[in-house]
Amino acid sequence: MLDLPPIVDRRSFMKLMSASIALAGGACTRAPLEPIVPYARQPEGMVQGEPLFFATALTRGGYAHGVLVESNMGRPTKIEGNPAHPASLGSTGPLEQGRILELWDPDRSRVIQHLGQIDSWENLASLIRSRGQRWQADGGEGLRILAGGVSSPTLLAQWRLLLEKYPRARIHHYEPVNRDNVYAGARASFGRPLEPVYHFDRARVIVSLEADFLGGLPGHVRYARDFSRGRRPEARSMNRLYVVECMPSITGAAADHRLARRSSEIHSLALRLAAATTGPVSADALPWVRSAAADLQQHHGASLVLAGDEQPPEVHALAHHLNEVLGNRGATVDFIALPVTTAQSNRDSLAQLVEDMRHGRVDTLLILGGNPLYDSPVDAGFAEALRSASVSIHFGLHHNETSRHCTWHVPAAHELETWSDATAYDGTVTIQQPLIAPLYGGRPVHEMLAALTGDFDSTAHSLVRNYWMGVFGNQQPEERWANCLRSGVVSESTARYENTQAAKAVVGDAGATAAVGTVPDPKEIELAFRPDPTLWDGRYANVAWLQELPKPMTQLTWDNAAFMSDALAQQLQVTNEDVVELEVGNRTLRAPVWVVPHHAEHALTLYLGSGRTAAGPVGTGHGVNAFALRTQNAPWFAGGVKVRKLNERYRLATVQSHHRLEGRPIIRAGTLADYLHDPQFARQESDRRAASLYPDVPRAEYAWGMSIDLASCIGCGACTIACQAENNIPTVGKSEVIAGRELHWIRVDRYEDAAAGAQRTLFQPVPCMQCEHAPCELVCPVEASVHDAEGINVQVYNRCVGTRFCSNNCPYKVRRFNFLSYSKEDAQSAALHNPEVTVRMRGVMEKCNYCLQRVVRGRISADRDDRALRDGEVVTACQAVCPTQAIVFGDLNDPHSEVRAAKGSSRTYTLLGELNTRPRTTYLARVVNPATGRDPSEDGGER
Amino acid sequence: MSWYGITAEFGHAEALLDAVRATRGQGYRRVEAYTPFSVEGLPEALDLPPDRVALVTLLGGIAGGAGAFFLQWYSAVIDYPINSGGRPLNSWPAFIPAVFELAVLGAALAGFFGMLALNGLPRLRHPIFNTPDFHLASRNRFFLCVRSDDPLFDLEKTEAWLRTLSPVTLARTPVGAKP
Amino acid sequence: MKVGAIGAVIVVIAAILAWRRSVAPRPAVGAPVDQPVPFSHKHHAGDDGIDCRYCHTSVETSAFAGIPPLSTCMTCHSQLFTDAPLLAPLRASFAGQQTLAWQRVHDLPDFVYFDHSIHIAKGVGCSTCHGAVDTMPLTSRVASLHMQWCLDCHREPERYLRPKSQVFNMKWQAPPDQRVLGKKLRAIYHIHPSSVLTSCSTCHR
Amino acid sequence: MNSTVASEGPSQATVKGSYTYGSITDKIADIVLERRTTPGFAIALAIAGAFTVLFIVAIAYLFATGVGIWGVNEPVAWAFALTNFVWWVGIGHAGTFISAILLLLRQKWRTSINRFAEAMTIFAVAMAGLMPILHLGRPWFFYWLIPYPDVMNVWPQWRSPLVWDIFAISTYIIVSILFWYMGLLPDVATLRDRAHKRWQQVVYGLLALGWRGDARHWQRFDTTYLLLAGLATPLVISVHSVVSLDFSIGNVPGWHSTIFPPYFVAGALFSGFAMALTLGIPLRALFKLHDFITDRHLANMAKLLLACGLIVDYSYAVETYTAFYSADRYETYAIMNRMTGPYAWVYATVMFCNVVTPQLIWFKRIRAMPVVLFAIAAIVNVGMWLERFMIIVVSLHRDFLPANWGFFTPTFWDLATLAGSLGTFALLFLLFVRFLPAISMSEMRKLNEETRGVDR
Repeated sequence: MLDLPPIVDRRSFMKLMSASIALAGGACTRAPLEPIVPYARQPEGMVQGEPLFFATALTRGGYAHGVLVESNMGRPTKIEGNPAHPASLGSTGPLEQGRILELWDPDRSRVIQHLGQIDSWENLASLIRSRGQRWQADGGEGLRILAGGVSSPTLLAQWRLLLEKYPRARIHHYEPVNRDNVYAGARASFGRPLEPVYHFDRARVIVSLEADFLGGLPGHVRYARDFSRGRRPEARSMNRLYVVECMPSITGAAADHRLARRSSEIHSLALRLAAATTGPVSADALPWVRSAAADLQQHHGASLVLAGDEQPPEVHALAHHLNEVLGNRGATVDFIALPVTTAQSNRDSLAQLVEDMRHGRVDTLLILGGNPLYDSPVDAGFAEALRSASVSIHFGLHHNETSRHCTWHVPAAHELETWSDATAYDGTVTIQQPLIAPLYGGRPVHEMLAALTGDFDSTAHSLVRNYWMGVFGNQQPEERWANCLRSGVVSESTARYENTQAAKAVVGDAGATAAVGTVPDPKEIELAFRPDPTLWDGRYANVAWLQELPKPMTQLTWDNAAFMSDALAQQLQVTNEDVVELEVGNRTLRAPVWVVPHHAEHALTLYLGSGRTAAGPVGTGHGVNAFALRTQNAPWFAGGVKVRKLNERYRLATVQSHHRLEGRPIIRAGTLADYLHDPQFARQESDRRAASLYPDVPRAEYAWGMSIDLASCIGCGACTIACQAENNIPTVGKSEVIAGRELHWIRVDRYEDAAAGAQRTLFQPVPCMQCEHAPCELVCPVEASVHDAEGINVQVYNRCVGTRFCSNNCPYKVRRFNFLSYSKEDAQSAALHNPEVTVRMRGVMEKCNYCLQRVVRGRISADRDDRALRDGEVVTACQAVCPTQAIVFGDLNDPHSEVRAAKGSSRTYTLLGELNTRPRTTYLARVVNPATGRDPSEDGGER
Repeated sequence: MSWYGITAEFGHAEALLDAVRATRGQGYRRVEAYTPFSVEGLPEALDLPPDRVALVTLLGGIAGGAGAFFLQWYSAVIDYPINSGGRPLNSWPAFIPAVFELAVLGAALAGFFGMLALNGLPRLRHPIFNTPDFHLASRNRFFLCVRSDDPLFDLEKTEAWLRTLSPVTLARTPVGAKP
Repeated sequence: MKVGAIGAVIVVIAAILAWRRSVAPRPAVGAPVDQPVPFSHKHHAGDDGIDCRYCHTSVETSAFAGIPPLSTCMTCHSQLFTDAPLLAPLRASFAGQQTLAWQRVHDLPDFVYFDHSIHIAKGVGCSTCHGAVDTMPLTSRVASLHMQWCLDCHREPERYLRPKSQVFNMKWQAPPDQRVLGKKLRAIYHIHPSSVLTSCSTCHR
Repeated sequence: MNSTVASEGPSQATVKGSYTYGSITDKIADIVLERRTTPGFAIALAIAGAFTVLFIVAIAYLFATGVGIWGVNEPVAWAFALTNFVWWVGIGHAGTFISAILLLLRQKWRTSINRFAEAMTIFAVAMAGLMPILHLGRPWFFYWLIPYPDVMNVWPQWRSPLVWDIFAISTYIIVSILFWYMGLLPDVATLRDRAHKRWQQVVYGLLALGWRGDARHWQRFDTTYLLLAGLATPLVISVHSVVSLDFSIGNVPGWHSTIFPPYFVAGALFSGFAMALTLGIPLRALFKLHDFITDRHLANMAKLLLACGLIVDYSYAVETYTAFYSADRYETYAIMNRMTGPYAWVYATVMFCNVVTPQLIWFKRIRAMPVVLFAIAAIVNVGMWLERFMIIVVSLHRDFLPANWGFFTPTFWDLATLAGSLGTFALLFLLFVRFLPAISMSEMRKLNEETRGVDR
C-alpha cells in the first residue's frame, strides 16, 4: 500500500520532479473548463443531483439481509438497512457496509478465461452445448455443481429444471463457515433439520453456549436489536446474558456473566448446566452454572438457551432439550424449515464430490462462487481431485485461488448488478434488483445456470420475473411485483413456524456428565477456528474498508494472529508479535502471537479468511491462512496443538495499544442494582458544569447534539465503516496504521478494566464531541476549525493549512490528518465517493461533523417548503447503521426530540467534563445486570 | 573652481574637539566634523540641535500598536464575525500579543528609517569624499570642515586660521569630483 | 545598478500578474464560452420566451439546476432545423454516435456546495447571479463567483431578494425601495439570520 | 606611538595587547579584505554546504510528498519540526541579549562579541522561521496566517498562538536585522574605504549607504542604536514568551502551565549563550582573535550560562511540583510518565545535560579552560534540544484518553531536516565571518579610546 521509501527512491523521485515541474508551470498553465455531458434520454423518476434509494438484499451463505442502496445519478454509493426487512429493521452489520466497495473493486475479474488465456462466452457456450448433447444421452452423468448456501427461489426453480433435464447430475454445497452442527442438532431433537429463530426481545435470561448471536449468527443484526431492547435500565428491568466461549466475541463482551472455556469443554459444561437446571441447583461447584441454572429455573417460558455453530450437534440437542424443559419453544425460540438450501452436511457433500472426482466420475464441474481451493478442509484433497475434472468452470467475482486451477473462469455479476431473489434467516424473501449494469461484464448466476440447461437467451430479469409472476398467479401480479421492489420484501413470504413435536430428551441428568462430558486434559492446548469479524471466511479479503476496520475484540487491522490468553502467553514465554509455529497433527503454520484478555486458557484461536494468495492487490498476503490447519473432522476446534516459539517477530497493525482506564472516569458503568438504588450513580464531582468567563453563544433555529448509550453499544464497529462509506474516508494501508495514522472519524475504543464489579470488556464509540467551547477552534490560526450557527464544529478543508495544533489540543483526539495523499492513493473507493462530501487532499485535517451533508440536505428540504425539521428527519450515518440504536442524534432545541430525552436520562455523563469543553456529544453510562448478591468476578473461578 | 569647504585632518579626538571649539569661537557656524567613531562631547562642541529620532520612533510605535488592534477588532467583530471556540468576538486579551509585537515593529522601523531620512542617507556621492585622505575618516583620522557657504568663509583667511590649529593635513575640498 | 533594479521590479510585477491570473475567475467574467453547439439563450429564452424550467427542470427541487437531456432539445429540433449543420453534433449524440460535452460556464470549486433549489425558494432570481442570460447569444458569466461575492448577498440578502413570482423574470429590476421590500420578503420567506447564512457549513462540507 | 598595556590583568582585559585605531581596524578588516581562505575554512565550508544540500533535498521531498515522510502521527502531531523551531528561536535569543541588554547595562566587554552574536541570532531565527512553515500540511498556503484583504473575506484567527508567533517571529527577525545592519553601517563604510578590489568597493559602497562619519549622523546614530536596544529588550522577552504560549495555551497535560513563559525565556538564553560559546571559541581560534575575544569574555558568558541554567533548573522543579500540587490526575500522570515512561531516557539525558553539567562552571579553573567550556556548551545545546523534544513529544504521546496513546519514532527525513538546518546555519555563519567584520570596528575604536585615553 503506502509503504514509505526510507530515502528518495525512483517513485518518489519522479513525484518530486513532477511536483517541481508543476510548481514551475503552475502559474502559467490552467486546467481546462469542466465539461458537462447531458443524458441523451434521462431515466424516468430521476432528478438530476438528487440521490435515489433502491430496496434490495445482500446475502452471505445464502442468508439475505435487506438493504436500501443509495444511487447518485446512477452510481451506487452507500448501503443503508431496510426498515421494512425483518433481518435489518434499518440497520446493517459492518460486512454489509463493505459490500458496496466490493461492487466497485477494480480488481474484480473482467474477462472469461480459459487455461489462463482470455476467451469468449461463445466458445464456452459451444462447449456447454456439445456437453449438453452428451448429458441428454447419459442424463447428466458427470455433471456436477458446487455451490454455497442458496436461498434464491428462482435459482432453486432452475435447479429443479436442471435435475429434471439431467437427472443424474449432482449439486453439492460447501460453505466454509457452515451450520452443519445446527442441522444435525435439530435432526437429533426433531428428526429433521430445522432452522431455529430466536426471540431475544421475549427472553429475560439468555444462556449462550458459544453462540455469537450479536456478531455471527444469521439474523444477528435483528437479534442485536431485540437483545438491546431488553436491556434498557430505564425500564427498571433488564434481561441477563450468560455466555461461555473460548475466543472472546462481542456477545461475550455484552454478557453479564461470561465464562472462558475451551470449546471442547463446553459440552460437559452444558451437561452440568442441564443437570443443575433440571436437578438441584446447589449441586454444581461453578458459580456461573449455579447462577445460570437458578435464573433459568425462575424464568420458564422467558428464558433461552442457544448453542453456537461451532458446538457439536449434541450441544445443540441439549439446548433444544433445555428450551423444551423450560417451555421456551414457541415462546423465545421457534423453528422453521431451512430458509437456505444447502447440504445436510457441507463436509460430507464436499467429500462426496471429491470422491467422485477422484474416481473420474466428474467430467464437468461448475463452481458457483466460493473458493474451495482456499477454504476447503486441508485434508479433503479438493485441489488434487479438481485436476481429474476435464472441464472445471469457476464462476465468481474474482479470479481467485480456485479459478486459477479451473480450466474456465467466468466473471460473475455482483449482487448489486443483477436481478435475483434471496431469503432471510426467518424465511422472508426479497427480490434483488440491480443498481447498475455489470461494471466488468459479469454474468448473473441465473443466466449461467440457464446456459447449462441449454437456455442461452433468457436474462436474469426475465427468469426472476417469470418465476414470481408464476408465484403471484393472477392476483394483480404487476402491482405485487412493483410493491415487492418498492418495499424490499415479498409480502407474506415470512416462513410459518413449524409445530414440531417436543425435542427428544437427551441425557440431561447429572450422572451423564461422566458419560459424555469427557473433559479433555486441562493442560492440552486447543486450537479454535472462528470466522473473521470483518473478512468472514476470506471472501471480503480484497475489500480495503473491511481489512482496515479494527476487529472488535483485538483492534487489529490487515492481519489475523494466533490469539491466546495472557496466561498461555506467559507459559509459552511469548509476547505480542512474536512468531510461533503451530503444529496440529502433522501440519504446521507460522503465526504471530496476539494476547487477548479473557481468552480461554490453554487455547489458541485463529480467525479464518486471512493469508489469501490470490485475493487481489489489497487482500493478498495479509495474515496467515488458518484453513491450512483446518481438517474435516475438526472444523472448529482441534486438540493436541504443539506451539513452538520461533525467534522472529512480525509487525501487527493495531489501532489501540493501551487498554487500561488508568483510573480515569472515561467509561462509567454500574449494575442494574446500582442504578435502581441511585439513578445518579454515574454522576461525578467533575461533571458539574463549571462556570465560564464567556457568555453563551446564542443558539440558532437548530442545535444539534448526540447521545451514545454505552448500555446498548455492542462494539460491532458498524458505525465506523458506515461513517467511512458516507464521508469518503480513504483507507491508509497497514504501514500507515502502524504509524498511527488511520482516518476513521468514529472509532470504537476498547478497554479491559474493572467495571461494575468485574473485569469487563468496555466499548466506547468516540466521534467528535462537537464541544461548544472547542479547544481545537481556539488554536486554529486560519479559522479552518470553527463553529457554525447550529453548534456543529466544522472543519473547513479548503481553508486548512495543516498546522495540526487542533489535533494536539483535542483532548479526545478525534481529529484525523491527511499526512499523505491518501485519497489519491486509495484507488478502490474513488469510484463510490459521496458527491455531497468533499474529498480531502493531502495536508488537511478532517473529522466527524455530524454528517453535515445530511444536516444541510435536511434543513434545505425543510426550508424549501417552509417548515421546521421533524425529529428523526436528519439521521447520521453511524446512527442509521447502529444495530442496537445506541446512537441518538437530533435537535437539542426541540423539547420533544429523542436526543433531548436521552440526554435527560440520569445516566448521562460528559467525557472529560472537567475540561469544561461542553461537548454536544454525551454518553449514557453502561449498565450490566449480574445476578444480585454475587460478585461476578468469580466467573473465571476454579471449576 | 568652486569649493565645498576647507578640511583639516587631525590625529585624534581631543585635537578635533579643541579645533571645533576654537573654530566656532572664531564665529564660524557652518562647521562639520567627521570621525571614525562617535566622539563624546562633539555634538555639544558643534552645538547640534537635539535629534528628533525618539519622537519619530514613538509615533511609529503608536501607529503600529493602534493599527494592530484596529485590524484585529475590525476583522473579528465587524467584517466577518465567526464563533471560534465559543469565545467572545472581541477577545481583546487575545489581541494583545499582536498589538505589542506590531508596536515594537513600527517603532523600530520608524526609528531606523527615520534616522536614515534625517541623516539624508542613503547618499552615495558627497563633496566631502573629494577630500584627500578622507578614506581615513573611517579608520583613524578626524576631520574638520568649514563649509564655503559659511558667512565668514574666505578661502585664504579660513585656510590660514585652520593652519594655526596644526592639523595633520589641510586641504581644500572641491565641490565636483577630482579631475 | 539601475538595470538590476528595473529587472527586479519587472520580475516582481510578472510574478504578481501570474499569481493574479492563477486566481482570476475562469472563464473570465463577460467572456463568452465556445460550446460544441453554439446554443443561444438569447434566442431560446429571450426571443422564443421559453421558461428557464423547461430545460433546467430540477432547479426548484435539487441543488443542481439540471442540464436538459438531448431528448428535450429534440422535442423541437426533430421538427425545426432538422438538418441545420450547426445542430449536427446534437443529432449525432442523440443517435448515440458521439457524446456532446458542454463547457461549464458557472463552475464552483469542488469544496463549494451551492444549492439552486433553496435560492429559488427564497426569492433569489436567476438573473441576480446569471445576469441577463436572455440577451446572451453565447452564455458568459457576469460574476466572479468569488467567496466575497457570495458573502455580499449572504450578509445582507434583502439587497437582492424579489417576490417568488418574479424569480424567473429575466427583466426584473430592483425597485428604488429594494431594501424595504427585501426586509419584508426576508421576514415572509423565513430566511435564516446572517449568522447562519455566513456559517462556513452553509457552503462548505 | 604605542600605548601602555591595559590596567587590568590579561585575564580581565577586554582587549589584550597594544592597539591603535588603525591597527584594530586593519586587523579586523583584513580578515575580510586581505586574508586568503585557509584550508580549514574551506573544509568547514564544504561540510556545511553538503548539509545545506541535504536540507534542500529534504525540503523538496517534503513538499512533493507531505509531512507523512516524517514520523509524526496521531497523537504526536508535532515532533521534530516544532522541536527544532523552539530550539532555534531559543538560540536566537542570546545575540539580542548580549547586544541590547548588555548595551543598556553599559557592559563594555560585550563590544567584541556582540556582532557575531547578533549574526548568530539572525541565522538562528531564520532557521527557526522555516520550521513552522515546513511542518504545515499545505506549506504553500502559509501566508493565510498573515492578515491581508483577500477574495475570501476571511482573516487569521487572532486567538491562536500560532498567529501571535507569526507576528513575534517576524518582528523579532526584522528588528534583529535592523539592529545588526545599523551596527554594521560604519564598519561597512570602513571596508568601502579600505577595499582595493572594485567589486568590494561597489558592494560595500552600496551597503554603506554613503556613511561618512558626520558628527550629526553619529549623534542620531547613537540615539537610534540606544532606542533599538531599548525596543529589542522587551521584544526578546516577549518572543519566547509567545513561543511558550504555543504550548501553555493548549490543554495537553505537560503543556498547560503558567510557568512556561519565564521558563522558556530562561531556557532560550541558556541555549543561546551555550551556542554563543560553541561558535565563539572555535571562531577566535580560527581567526586568531584571542586579543579581542579574551578569556574574560568566555568567563563572563560562562557565568551567564550558569545563571540561566539555574533558572531553568528551578523551572524544572516548579513544573514538577505544581503538577503534583494541582492534584490533577492527568498532569500528575504526564510528569510521572516523563520520568518513568517509555521516554524516560530523554528525561534522564535532559537532567544530565542541563542540570548536572553546567554546575562545573562554578569552578574558576573550568571557566579558564576554553576547551572544557566548549564541551559544556555543546552538551547544553544537546540537552536543550532534548528538553524541547521532551516537552512536545513526551507530553503528546500520552494525553487524556488511554485509547489514543501512541508513540513517536523519527524517520530519516526527521533527522535530515535537523542536520540540514544545522548545516545551513553553519554555512550562513561562515559566509558572514568571511564577508563582514565579525567584530565591530567602530565600537572597538571607541572602546580603545575609552580604555586607553589618548592615542598617539
